[in-house]
Amino acid sequence: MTDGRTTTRDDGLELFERMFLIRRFEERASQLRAAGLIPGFLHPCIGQEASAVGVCSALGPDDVLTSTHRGHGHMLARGADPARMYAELFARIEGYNHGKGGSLHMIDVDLGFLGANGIVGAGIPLATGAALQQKRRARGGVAVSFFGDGATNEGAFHESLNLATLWKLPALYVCENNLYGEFTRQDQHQVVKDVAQRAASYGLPGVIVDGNDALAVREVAREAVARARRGDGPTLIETKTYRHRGHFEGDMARYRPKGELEEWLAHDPLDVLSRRLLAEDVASDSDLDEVRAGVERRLDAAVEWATERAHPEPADALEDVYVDAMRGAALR
Amino acid sequence: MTDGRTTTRDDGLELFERMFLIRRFEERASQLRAAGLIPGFLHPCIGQEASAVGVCSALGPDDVLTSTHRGHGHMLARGADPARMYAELFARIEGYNHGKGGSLHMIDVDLGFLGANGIVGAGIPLATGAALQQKRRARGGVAVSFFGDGATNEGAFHESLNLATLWKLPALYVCENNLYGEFTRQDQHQVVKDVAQRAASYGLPGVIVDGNDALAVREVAREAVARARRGDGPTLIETKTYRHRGHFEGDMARYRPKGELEEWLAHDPLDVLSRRLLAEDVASDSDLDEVRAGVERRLDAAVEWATERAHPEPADALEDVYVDAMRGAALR
Amino acid sequence: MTRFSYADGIRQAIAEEMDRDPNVFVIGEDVGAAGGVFGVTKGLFEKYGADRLWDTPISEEAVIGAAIGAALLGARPIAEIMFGDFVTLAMDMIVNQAAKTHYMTGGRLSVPMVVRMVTGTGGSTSAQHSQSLESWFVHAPGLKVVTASSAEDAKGLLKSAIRDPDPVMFFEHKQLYGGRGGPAGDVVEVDPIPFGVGRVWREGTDVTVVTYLKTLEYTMKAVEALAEEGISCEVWDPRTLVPLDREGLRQSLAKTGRLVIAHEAPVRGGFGAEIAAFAAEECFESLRAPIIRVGGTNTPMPYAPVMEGFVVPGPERIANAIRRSVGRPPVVSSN
Amino acid sequence: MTRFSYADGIRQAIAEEMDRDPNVFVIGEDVGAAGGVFGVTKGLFEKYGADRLWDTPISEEAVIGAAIGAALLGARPIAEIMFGDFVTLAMDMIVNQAAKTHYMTGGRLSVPMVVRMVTGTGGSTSAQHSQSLESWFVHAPGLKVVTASSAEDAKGLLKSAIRDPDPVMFFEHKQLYGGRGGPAGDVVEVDPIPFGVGRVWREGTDVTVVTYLKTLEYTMKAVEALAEEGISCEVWDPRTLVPLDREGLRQSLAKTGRLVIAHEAPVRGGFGAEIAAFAAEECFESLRAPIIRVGGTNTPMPYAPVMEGFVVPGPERIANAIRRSVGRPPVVSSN
Ligand SMILES: Cc1ncc(C[n+]2csc(CCOP(=O)(O)OP(=O)(O)O)c2C)c(N)n1
Ligand SMILES: Cc1ncc(C[n+]2csc(CCOP(=O)(O)OP(=O)(O)O)c2C)c(N)n1
Ligand SMILES: [Mg+2]
Ligand SMILES: [Mg+2]
Repeated sequence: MTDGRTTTRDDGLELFERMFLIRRFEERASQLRAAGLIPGFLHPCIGQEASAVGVCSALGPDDVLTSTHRGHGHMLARGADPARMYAELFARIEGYNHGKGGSLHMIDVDLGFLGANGIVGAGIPLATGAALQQKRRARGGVAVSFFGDGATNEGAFHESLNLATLWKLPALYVCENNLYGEFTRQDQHQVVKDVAQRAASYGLPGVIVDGNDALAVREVAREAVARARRGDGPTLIETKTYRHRGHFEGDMARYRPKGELEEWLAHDPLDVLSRRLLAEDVASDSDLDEVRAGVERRLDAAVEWATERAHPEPADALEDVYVDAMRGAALR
Repeated sequence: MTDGRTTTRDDGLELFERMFLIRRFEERASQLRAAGLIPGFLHPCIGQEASAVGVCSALGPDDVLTSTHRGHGHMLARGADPARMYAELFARIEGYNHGKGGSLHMIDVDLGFLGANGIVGAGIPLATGAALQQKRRARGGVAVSFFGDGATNEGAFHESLNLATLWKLPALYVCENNLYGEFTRQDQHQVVKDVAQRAASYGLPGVIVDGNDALAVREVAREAVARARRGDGPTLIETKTYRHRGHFEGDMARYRPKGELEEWLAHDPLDVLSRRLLAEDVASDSDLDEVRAGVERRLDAAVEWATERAHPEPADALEDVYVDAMRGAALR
Repeated sequence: MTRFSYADGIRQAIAEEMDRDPNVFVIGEDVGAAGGVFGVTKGLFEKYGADRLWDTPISEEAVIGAAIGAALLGARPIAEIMFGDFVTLAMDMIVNQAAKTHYMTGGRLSVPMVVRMVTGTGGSTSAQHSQSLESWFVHAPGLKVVTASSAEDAKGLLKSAIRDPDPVMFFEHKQLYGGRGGPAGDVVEVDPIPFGVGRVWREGTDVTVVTYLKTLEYTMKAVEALAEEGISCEVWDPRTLVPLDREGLRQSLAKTGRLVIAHEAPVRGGFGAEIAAFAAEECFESLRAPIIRVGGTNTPMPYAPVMEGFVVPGPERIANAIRRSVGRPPVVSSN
Repeated sequence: MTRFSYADGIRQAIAEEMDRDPNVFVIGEDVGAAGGVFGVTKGLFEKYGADRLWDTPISEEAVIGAAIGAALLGARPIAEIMFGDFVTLAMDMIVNQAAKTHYMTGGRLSVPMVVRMVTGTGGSTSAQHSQSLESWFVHAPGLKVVTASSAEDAKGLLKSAIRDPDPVMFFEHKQLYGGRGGPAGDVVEVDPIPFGVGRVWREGTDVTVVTYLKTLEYTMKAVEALAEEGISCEVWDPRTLVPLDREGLRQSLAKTGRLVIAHEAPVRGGFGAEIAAFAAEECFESLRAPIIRVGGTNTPMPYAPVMEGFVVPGPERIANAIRRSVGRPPVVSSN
């Protein structure tokens, strides 16, 4: 920004809105699950909103993404409709996956959101293949893979980054290092402190960024996207962040050292951004309040809509196994 | 050596003998295969003898090893009996694996040689587990895994080194970088020039050594073994070497750039050692000739013995599926 | 009253075998300090320490590989695969390494390892946390395959699995555990249960129903209802799919002449096919009616509870299969 | 004379589909510049270049994953797994990702990918380069499974597989290729062969023999010999195991009343079990004799040629099974 500010009002509020939307989507999902509306797993990404929003705000319409079990934030950051997301969580026909996927497998094809994933690390090779096809069709699109610190110990991570560097694929590998894989602290699952160090194995840039600072994340993501579009290959980005909740809804996170959560709460990504917007006089408190109120209204409507959607029929379970099922007859 | 020599006569000749044994074992195996005595695959390690012998000469009796499809050298370097190896290659009952394994699966339990392996990279987790048990039983034993440059692109490599560093396992990961994985040159399968660079991902030392210099290899192996025995964890050693032959018997290696083989032939590991022994006056030409003649006699006898061994019965195929087969009855 | 859950059975088997043999250890993701995602190993870490319970990174291939490597040196590892679906990441280690080692080495090495796996559907965990993959391992010579259908069986079979000199795939149904979080139950003494001996859960004369894991529960419900309709069912649980108690099954079929097989895995290529093939080959003269397989639909597992309930065969579907087997019309719409 | 080998059939199918559709590409280890370990893709790299033939590092999981990811964006990748045994390293990608994607997404995404796999025994390649794993994939809903038993079938079925919108596992038997190294054969026109249509290789009235891949060859030898003994065999090749031509098989069994299934994979849990179960369920009234499965012994593959020959069912063992099926005594010792 030429005037010394980090961003503009519109931009700043848009980022804030996305992040607040994610935060509140997840908080409400937690309540909705407790209320019995959501039957399956939930892995809330509360605390990690800046990473999702920072990266996605650097992308264009042709870009595609893969995500993880903790994927709501990525999907919303990409612009997905919270109403259809709730409908999917409620297992309704009009959910994103017609009630067949749930939280772990949600997609939005129109947004190039190729899916959450129930298998740790599995989105990484898929994004790599998507990047390969992006390269083949040469329209400048990139592919982004989000994954956690724990996922970087899977073979899929290693093999994929090797492929991507070898072929100079237009890919972003975004490791959201939230310090834990399930109940295991990073120092109990790998010796390296920075996942970005692993870039040395493949010969690609490994960048570390404050994952709770959406603007900082966006900046490194933009550079990586530009690099990818130029044909210079992939980048590994490590966003240092933290999940405020347990691994999944129900986990009380007793494995955390005392004081750790408090430290991170003091660095809440929503506060980091809002404080900056206020300090730089980019937006006012009432601007932010308005955004917040808008999000609540939107989520009210989303929940209401989703709650009213129809449930699938039991026998719908037989559909969608094959695109070409030869009318079902031959496939038993 | 205090007198300025790199080694003693006994030691130097022993190293030379082992390397020459491997060389001639492989050359004869190639002929024996052509003559129809060996039915399965052969992946000759000619050119890589110094790496195998250098590492194995740094080991003690409690140490254990895993190997690859190119495993004859490792096994002979560990002290295996060439006669029983030929018998296995000839698929005879008295072969190391009773004719059930062949080249790809050969073992010598007494020597802690836990096996060649037909799956690229698979020996790495196995050695890691062996190192775990070495640590648990705390007798100072280490576990060594040999593997190729190509194998370092498998997930198994990555996951294993992460485990081993996390748990400070007494393990040596020896990458014999012979510049090719099958018909693919290293620069076509990974961007990094040195596999040792991958150590950065796990936080263990990554050491590069001239893999055609047995004494140099032994030195780095000794350090790594000492480190492991001290409880300081694993080491990744990259031995830079070259296979003189094709990937397997029958491969004419037309994918090599012109002149490459010749360059490496000029740095033949047998010559490197023998030249040094002669130059330092540690051994004489006639010493070496004697060693050579002894090896030939030993291999003559080995081949003869192996050729005379009995073939298994067809129905032997039904044995050894289970240790406890409940007398075979219940296992259909 | 004795409180003794399936999870208790497993935990006690592990503890008692750890007491008996220092070579026994547990290895897996969050199995130690956290006590396992299903609480199965809860309390063991405090008692036995880090050298007996190895918490690993998320690296299924290396974890199973490490268990095998340790077993090659005489350890008796119990590796855990958190959800059975993740075993797809360790198939090389299990099938190309563990299963074949004894054979490839002409009997000179062996792999006394247990792989414990959470299997089956429940709670809308959807397509990647619900599979029942036992039949893959039945088709991998060198492995033994165990399915534990009750708390006692879990304890007794796991003890045998740990002592077994061969690699054993041990399937635990997630709905059988009996709830995470509660206090540990009472200790119940159970001897090791020999492999290859099926269990008759109910005697009967009209139809033999072969079933195991959670589906056994549904089957028991079904056959109780059918008894009132005058259909007498023999419920036969193989307990170990490999080795299979062929004699036990043969005897049951000689008596009933009819065979229904019920399991949660998709019918196509499932273990029911192997049972059906065995019967059609070796008990053909006994058979008086077509064999019927009741199983999961040939679909992945959907998320929505209504669809999940459709995919997994429950008491109704099992009952109707049995009715069909004895020539009776179905009751209510079967899915 | 036309020279047209199985390898020619596969190579031509790939080339013709690449000509037809720019979205088709090949990906795998040494499939490009080197032309494949079995020479199957020889010459294609020179003609189509590196954007259509991707030589990969040794990274089976990422290679299959990359094929899937590309397919999600509309590509039609043909991924090669060099030896079928190595597919164990990519099971998550195939079974948890490719097979389930269409389903998990409620039909919104699909994975039009082919995985070509060299399968079966030959030349003492021993335990880790010889497996026949087709039945695993039959048990993974969402996949189609093809076994090509002749040069024409290989070409026609592979064309269909490449055009198919779903993930297809394509099994090629290593002994059928017809030798590496020779010059390419003649181009023979073959139309895409629809999935789900079995092929009658020989008509007969006494016994239906279901078989495929290399075992089909052995079966043809066996039944020729048996014809002289007055036994009339119908040889039926499913061609696609999923979808299965149930109608075709039903008709054959209605005619013969006897069923023998022969394949190279170990009998226990093999595809033969599924065929036997189908027959015992749906063609029970047609069956006049016990079903017989002839397959690989329930062992890993040994190295020694004499043992290898014992494990894999050959003409003699197949012939004796057929004799047994019609109530004749075996000729010579069968293994
Ligand atoms: C292959 C596989 N192994 C284990 C699990 C169980 N699991 C789900 S999430 C998770 C932790 C993942 O940690 P990380 O990658 O850091 O992501 P985070 O949960 O912190 O976002 C584990 C072990 C799984 N889903 N898939
Ligand atoms: C999992 C697996 N993939 C592929 C192969 C086929 N293969 C055998 S050896 C080899 C090359 C291995 O290269 P490298 O690790 O460098 O060892 P080298 O042969 O050079 O000793 C390949 C691809 C295999 N055996 N296993
Ligand atoms: Mg994490
Ligand atoms: Mg190499």
